[in-house]
Amino acid sequence: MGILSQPVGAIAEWLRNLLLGWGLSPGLTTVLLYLIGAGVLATLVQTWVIFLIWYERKIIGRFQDRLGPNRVGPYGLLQPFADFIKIMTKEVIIPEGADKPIYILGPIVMDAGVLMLWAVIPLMPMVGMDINVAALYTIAVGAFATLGILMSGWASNNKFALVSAIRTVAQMISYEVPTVLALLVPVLLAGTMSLQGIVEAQHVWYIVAAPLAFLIYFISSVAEVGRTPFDLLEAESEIVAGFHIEYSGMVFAIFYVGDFLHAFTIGALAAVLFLGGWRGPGAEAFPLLGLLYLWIKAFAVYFLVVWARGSLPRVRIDQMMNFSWKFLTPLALVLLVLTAVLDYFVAGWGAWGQALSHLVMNLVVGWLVLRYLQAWEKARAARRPVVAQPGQYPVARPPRPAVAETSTEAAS
Amino acid sequence: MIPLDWYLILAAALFALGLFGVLARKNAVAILMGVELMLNAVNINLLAFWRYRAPDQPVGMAFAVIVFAVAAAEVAVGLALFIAVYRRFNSVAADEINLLKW
Amino acid sequence: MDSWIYIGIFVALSFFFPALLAVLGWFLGPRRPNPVKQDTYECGLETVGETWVQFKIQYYLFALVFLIFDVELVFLYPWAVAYHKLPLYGVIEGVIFVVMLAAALVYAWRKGALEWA
Amino acid sequence: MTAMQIVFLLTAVVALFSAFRVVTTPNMVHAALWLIVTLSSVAVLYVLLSASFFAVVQIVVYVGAIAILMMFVVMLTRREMRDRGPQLGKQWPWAAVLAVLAFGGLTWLVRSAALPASPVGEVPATSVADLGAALVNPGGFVIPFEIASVLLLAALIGAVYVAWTRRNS
Repeated sequence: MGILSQPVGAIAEWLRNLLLGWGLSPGLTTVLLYLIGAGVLATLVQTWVIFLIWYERKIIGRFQDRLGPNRVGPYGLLQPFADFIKIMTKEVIIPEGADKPIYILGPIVMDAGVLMLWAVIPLMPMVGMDINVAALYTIAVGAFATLGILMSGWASNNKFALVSAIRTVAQMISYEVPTVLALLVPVLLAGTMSLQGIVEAQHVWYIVAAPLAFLIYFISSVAEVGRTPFDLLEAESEIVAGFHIEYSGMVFAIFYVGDFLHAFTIGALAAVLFLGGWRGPGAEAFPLLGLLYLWIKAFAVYFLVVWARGSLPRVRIDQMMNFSWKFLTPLALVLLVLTAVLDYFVAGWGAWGQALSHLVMNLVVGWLVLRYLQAWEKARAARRPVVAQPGQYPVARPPRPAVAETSTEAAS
Repeated sequence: MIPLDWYLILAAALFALGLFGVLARKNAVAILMGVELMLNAVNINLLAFWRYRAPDQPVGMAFAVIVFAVAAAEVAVGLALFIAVYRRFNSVAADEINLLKW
Repeated sequence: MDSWIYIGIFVALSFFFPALLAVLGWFLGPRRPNPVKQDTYECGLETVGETWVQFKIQYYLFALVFLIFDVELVFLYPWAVAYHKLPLYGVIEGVIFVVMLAAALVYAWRKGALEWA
Repeated sequence: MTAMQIVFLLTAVVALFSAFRVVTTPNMVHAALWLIVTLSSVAVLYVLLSASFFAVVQIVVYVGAIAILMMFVVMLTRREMRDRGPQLGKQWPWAAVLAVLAFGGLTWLVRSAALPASPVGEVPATSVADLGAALVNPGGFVIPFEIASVLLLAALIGAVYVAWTRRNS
């Protein structure tokens, strides 16, 4: 039981013996150990955001042909610390008529909903708490993030904040449906809801067996977090802000931190569910290597999120709702049924045989969907009454409403 | 270990509070909240008996799952009715909606 | 049970850390409230009317369809966990369940409840 | 008194206090938030009962969906938001008497029954899978399972039908 093969176990054992040596009871020792472990992990994750902010600003800078932060510290690494100190000393303004306790609790609940996810993510072999319902737990704590947004929007006593909060929540719950459906696919393939169990079942990464489920999961989680291209409710370049319009100082920073952490956390979750988690050469023998693999994979997915932010335009709200309810959800339903039926018939084919047959099914479905989308787009283009004539505005304008109609509208 | 009757008494208290909410509140949404409290009390009872009497059989759990489904259906239809009523009468106070009373 | 102690501690800490940040910000920052600063920020205009505006029915419909889907999906998770041990009829019953779910979606779609606007 | 009992009592106090606030607070959004506190403490009770699946489902369904739906409706029906006045009807003393009677009767029933102080056995590790298998087993709960799906379908159709009227200007 060396520090290399059992890093956390060895430290925990040493601490336990130390505490028991002080004459504490075994039960209390366990609780204290858990407290220390949870405290260390939560602190690390929370401070990790400081690095994430630097990383994202740097990457976005490069996408936009800028340098990004480069003044404070080497490569601008200390910039987020400077920002943090600045925002610490800002005033927390509570608007008039706000519902004070709920106003303060809103960001706290939202951030807690994100942080809680880290309780179940398996960081390396045999580390990370293993509850048998971990997959559903990740969905459940997402409810707190939604709730926090609704609370802060309502408590701000501001029309725009309230409207934005309601819209954001409508968006989040719309995209939760495909998330839950896509999450069912790895659960079904692994036959367990425990995330550690799902990682251990991935002899072949599930992105091979279920690439479409990965895509659905990725897109809908990004939409749930409300990152670009789905950030139309707090679009900083078009409207001022969303539900957090009245927030300032540290209370706003909590939203900011929660947002960045959420984006990285969905990267880690996608890595655990579809990219094999800590799996990699030598991870079983040296668990710390597994942690490194997980971090690399999480960063790869997080990079995709940032990439999407750097290169995609915003969508419109009706497009966004249609995309979830009329495209992702039906596709996820079809995929779930096909995966279930196929998995039943290829049960005895070995890991690679199963994965490849699922891959073929996914490719066929994906091809059919693409053909359908092409046909749909063609039909839509045929319907569109665009007559581009020289000197004319190339988009059909809506007919002017008659004066009588306008007046009745105003009267009613 | 926690004795079984602690759970049952807690569930009874929740049920009584829910009952009070259903009978006393004016707002229709608040009445639904009371119903939710009562359903939760029922679920605590079901799962407590499952845990203490037959933890190796899924009977109690299956019942609890059905209660969840019923609670969701009840909330969905109930709130839809309230919205329809609200648009008709501009109120969701249960005691103001008395067209059928006489 | 043991792991739930850890989860419970973690959940408590998850609320504690952001609360700590908020308290820190509260004490470190200045506090000089004045009526103009505390005014509601609505693009520089005076707030008109009451804040609790009335919303479209659309939001409710999305939440409603979401509620039904959520509950049905919760039913599917135990089925997916038990999946590898199920005989063929178990698979078929699960598929029937999903078809019911799809029927709900189709109804809401045809009815126009999923249209924004 | 063991640690578990202390946790239980704390949770029970939180659950009952917040449930009391749910039925008495005049502000409906506050009532919904207190309801969320109650439902979350019930989830903690499920954890104490080793029903971890139901603890998580409680949060997903009640906090994530039902409470959110209720808050939506409260915000849709604007007039109630300003009703800070008494929210209890004239009949509330009778309701209180009935509630106390119900609680007293139930408690008397519970106290007079011979109930076990500890469970007969441990929950098997595969309880969730067992539940899944039982839900599709013809000898188990397949009829309730499928009827539940029909019920939810019917609820959706009914609710959409009642609440949704096409805008006819």
